[in-house]
Amino acid sequence: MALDKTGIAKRIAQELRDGWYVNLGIGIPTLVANYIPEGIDVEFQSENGILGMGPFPFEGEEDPDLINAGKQTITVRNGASFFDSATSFAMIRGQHVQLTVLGAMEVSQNGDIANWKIPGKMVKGMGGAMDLVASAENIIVAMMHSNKAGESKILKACTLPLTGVGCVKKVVTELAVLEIKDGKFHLIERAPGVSVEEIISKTEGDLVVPDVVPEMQL
Amino acid sequence: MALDKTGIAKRIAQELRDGWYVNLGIGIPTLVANYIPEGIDVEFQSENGILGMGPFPFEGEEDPDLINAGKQTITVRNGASFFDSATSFAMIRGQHVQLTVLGAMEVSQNGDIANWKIPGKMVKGMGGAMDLVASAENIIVAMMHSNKAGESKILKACTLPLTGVGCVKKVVTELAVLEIKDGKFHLIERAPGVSVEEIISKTEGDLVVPDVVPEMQL
Amino acid sequence: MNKVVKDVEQALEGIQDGMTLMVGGFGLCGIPENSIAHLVKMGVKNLTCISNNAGVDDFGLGLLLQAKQVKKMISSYVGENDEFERQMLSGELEVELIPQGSLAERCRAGGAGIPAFFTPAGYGTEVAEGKEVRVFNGKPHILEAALTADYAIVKAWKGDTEGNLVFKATARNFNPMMAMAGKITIAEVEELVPAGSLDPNFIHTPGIFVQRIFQGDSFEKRIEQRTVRSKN
Amino acid sequence: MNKVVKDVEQALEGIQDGMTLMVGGFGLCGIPENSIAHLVKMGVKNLTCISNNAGVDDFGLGLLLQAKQVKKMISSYVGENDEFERQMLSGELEVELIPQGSLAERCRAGGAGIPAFFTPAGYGTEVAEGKEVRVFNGKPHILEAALTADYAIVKAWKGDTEGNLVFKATARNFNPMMAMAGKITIAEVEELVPAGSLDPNFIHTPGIFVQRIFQGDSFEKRIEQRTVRSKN
Repeated sequence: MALDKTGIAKRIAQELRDGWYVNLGIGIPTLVANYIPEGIDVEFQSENGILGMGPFPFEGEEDPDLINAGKQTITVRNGASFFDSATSFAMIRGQHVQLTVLGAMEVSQNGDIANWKIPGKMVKGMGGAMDLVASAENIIVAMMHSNKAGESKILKACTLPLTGVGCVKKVVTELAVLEIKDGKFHLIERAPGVSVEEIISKTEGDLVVPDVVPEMQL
Repeated sequence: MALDKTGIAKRIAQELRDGWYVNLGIGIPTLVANYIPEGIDVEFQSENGILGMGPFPFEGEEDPDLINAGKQTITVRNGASFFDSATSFAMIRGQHVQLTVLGAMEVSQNGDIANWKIPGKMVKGMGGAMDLVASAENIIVAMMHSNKAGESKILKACTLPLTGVGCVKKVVTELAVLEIKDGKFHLIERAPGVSVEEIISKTEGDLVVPDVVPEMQL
Repeated sequence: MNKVVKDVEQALEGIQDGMTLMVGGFGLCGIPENSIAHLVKMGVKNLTCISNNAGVDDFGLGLLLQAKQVKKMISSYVGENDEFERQMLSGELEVELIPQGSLAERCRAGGAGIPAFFTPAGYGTEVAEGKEVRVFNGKPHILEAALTADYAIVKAWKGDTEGNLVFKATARNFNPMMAMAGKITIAEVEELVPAGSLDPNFIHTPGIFVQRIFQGDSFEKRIEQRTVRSKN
Repeated sequence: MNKVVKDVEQALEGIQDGMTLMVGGFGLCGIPENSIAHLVKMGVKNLTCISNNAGVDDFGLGLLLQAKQVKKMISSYVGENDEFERQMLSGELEVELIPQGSLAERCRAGGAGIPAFFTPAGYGTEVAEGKEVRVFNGKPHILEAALTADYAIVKAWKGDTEGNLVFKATARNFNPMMAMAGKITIAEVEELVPAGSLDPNFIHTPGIFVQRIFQGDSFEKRIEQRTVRSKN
């Protein structure tokens, strides 16, 4: 069965490594913070200027001066720090953040990503996404395999304006974990109960399928 | 009579304007802080990372963590701030400092300055001087008219490695106040009792001498 | 060096039609509310506003958009604002979108006398169009230019009479860089204190970057996305 | 994320002959004394040291120079050190002199992923030789490249177990930028405190830039130019 958003977040959480600083984008990526594997110590960076983000505040304890990049009220953990936007992106551009998880509208088999603009329709801006994808050594895209019209978002080439080129290494969807290597998608894992055929049929880009495709262990 | 170092500092202090942030170099420039005209509020910046420098500490109250760019122990005034070296030079390069006063080995009539190196002999480094002279809109050089060998330091062209090009606007020596304009030195004032002839004889660079050269009022 | 002005009216004196303003804040967090409200009252028009976001329809810079005072917005993210989207798609409003890190660094550069720098952000995208590309360490970068403004308007938690500023939590965001990049920088603070009250070790924005400072009359500090968890 | 190491020995583990080190401090102010002393003990050689100054003959980086452990110094000002001048003029020691502001900005750039930037400092001088010149706003600038180091060694006043640092007065100087630019950054602190003890609003160097932290055994904090006034 295809994963729900929580399932995608849980699978991505398995990619976390002890000691990493991690930037989580808005949407599914934010949920990853809820499923940190035991024994793993990671610290969350939010590009509006905080390291050491904690959970949402208790009702009545919201502080308008303390938000994340999704403008949500948050709290801080012991050892947190606040800094200005230039320092925040110094961390990101300078590759001090080990992992970036973000959503996408399209990903191509050479690692291009599009997630900020639909010409003539939706122009909200790229926010910090272009800096994040251009700089991070390790980018995981969390997204649905297809769009609402049922078209694959895992493409030979992106059709929407790009956010970054050749930067995505891994994609986790409700159906599969894909790695991008040598200009192709590689099927690494499938969601529990999802057939390889379904993944092939819903993937427009070139897909390398090994003989055995293990199921995700969630 | 030619001025002593104190006299040069006093004359330069007359150039201060209310509300200016000022960077004083090592040596004579440092003395300028002692002669701020009444009613004038200026703030001193030192490039190692302080705004709002106060006088030297009382004996026994020296703090090794609190020094100026000359490595001298200092104190702070109310409203002072400390910052890192990048921020300090952001202030300087970004022209937030209104006046720079520094010493020189040579100044040329097109405003070049040399003050950091005597090839094969003295190579201490430029410190912050190159940033200061390249950025400041308003630079006053405080120096002796001649070197120890009796040779003029007010030249047609510098002979030593340059610190900056075309940047010096005004020079105050023990003999005179000179302005640099249109590729020439202009004699603005002479030290009390010093003759125009003496200044002319000790100036190697082209010197424009008006009919009347007022004496400095100290 | 006393930088205190009486009120918001005196603080914003000199802002005229057609000027470029930097306005601090991220979303509605850390925005100079009192100054924005007064800009609406002043009615200055054809402004170019450099601000990470454009507020919401009825708060923050959204108020200036509603009043059609803005000719051009330079931002990184302008969602959450229907009137903005309408004016942009209809062509009434000129919009330049800049990656958030490049926006922050371009403001810092403007204040720091760095006319241009190379960054990898935006290479291979629309953002890179017309910009010089150069490869460093095998990776392509684009050349980005400094940004400055006629006036920068920032909001701080505390400020002293000499213009030293301290920000609270994530309300810091773009305020320090914009303070550096304004030809004239106006700081609106929640609490104005005498010089000497703030620890010189912990000043976020040294007073040299601030030309005018005043204590704001009132701060609504609206929350854009109230997210909470229950107590058990 | 605990960054604490037991002592200076563990902190400097991995530093080898021929490496590039950044060392914080301005003159003798804010230098990592304990680490420098241990570098002498380790006897690592052929080091390239990036540091604003070179210490004095018998303190600071002067100790490494005395022991002939330094192949190259990258600094802005190296007066106050006779042994340094001797080694430099005799050609034993390679020296690259950089304007102080460019040095600070190049370290920051290295830590911030900015491979190069334009600055007016040094145009028309030896420093500009071989560097690209470009005119912005009618003023010539030169292109300067980022600096990074295998290890950056910085000294802070207080630090917590997560590597967050706070500096005192002008002992801050180059330490924060060098902390950003080290592939591995080692912080030596006067006082090591538990995470949560430092106010997150007033952290000078966020822990993300620091890989190892330890409390130094002793700090001499020698004063280079003791200047005082009398009490009356």
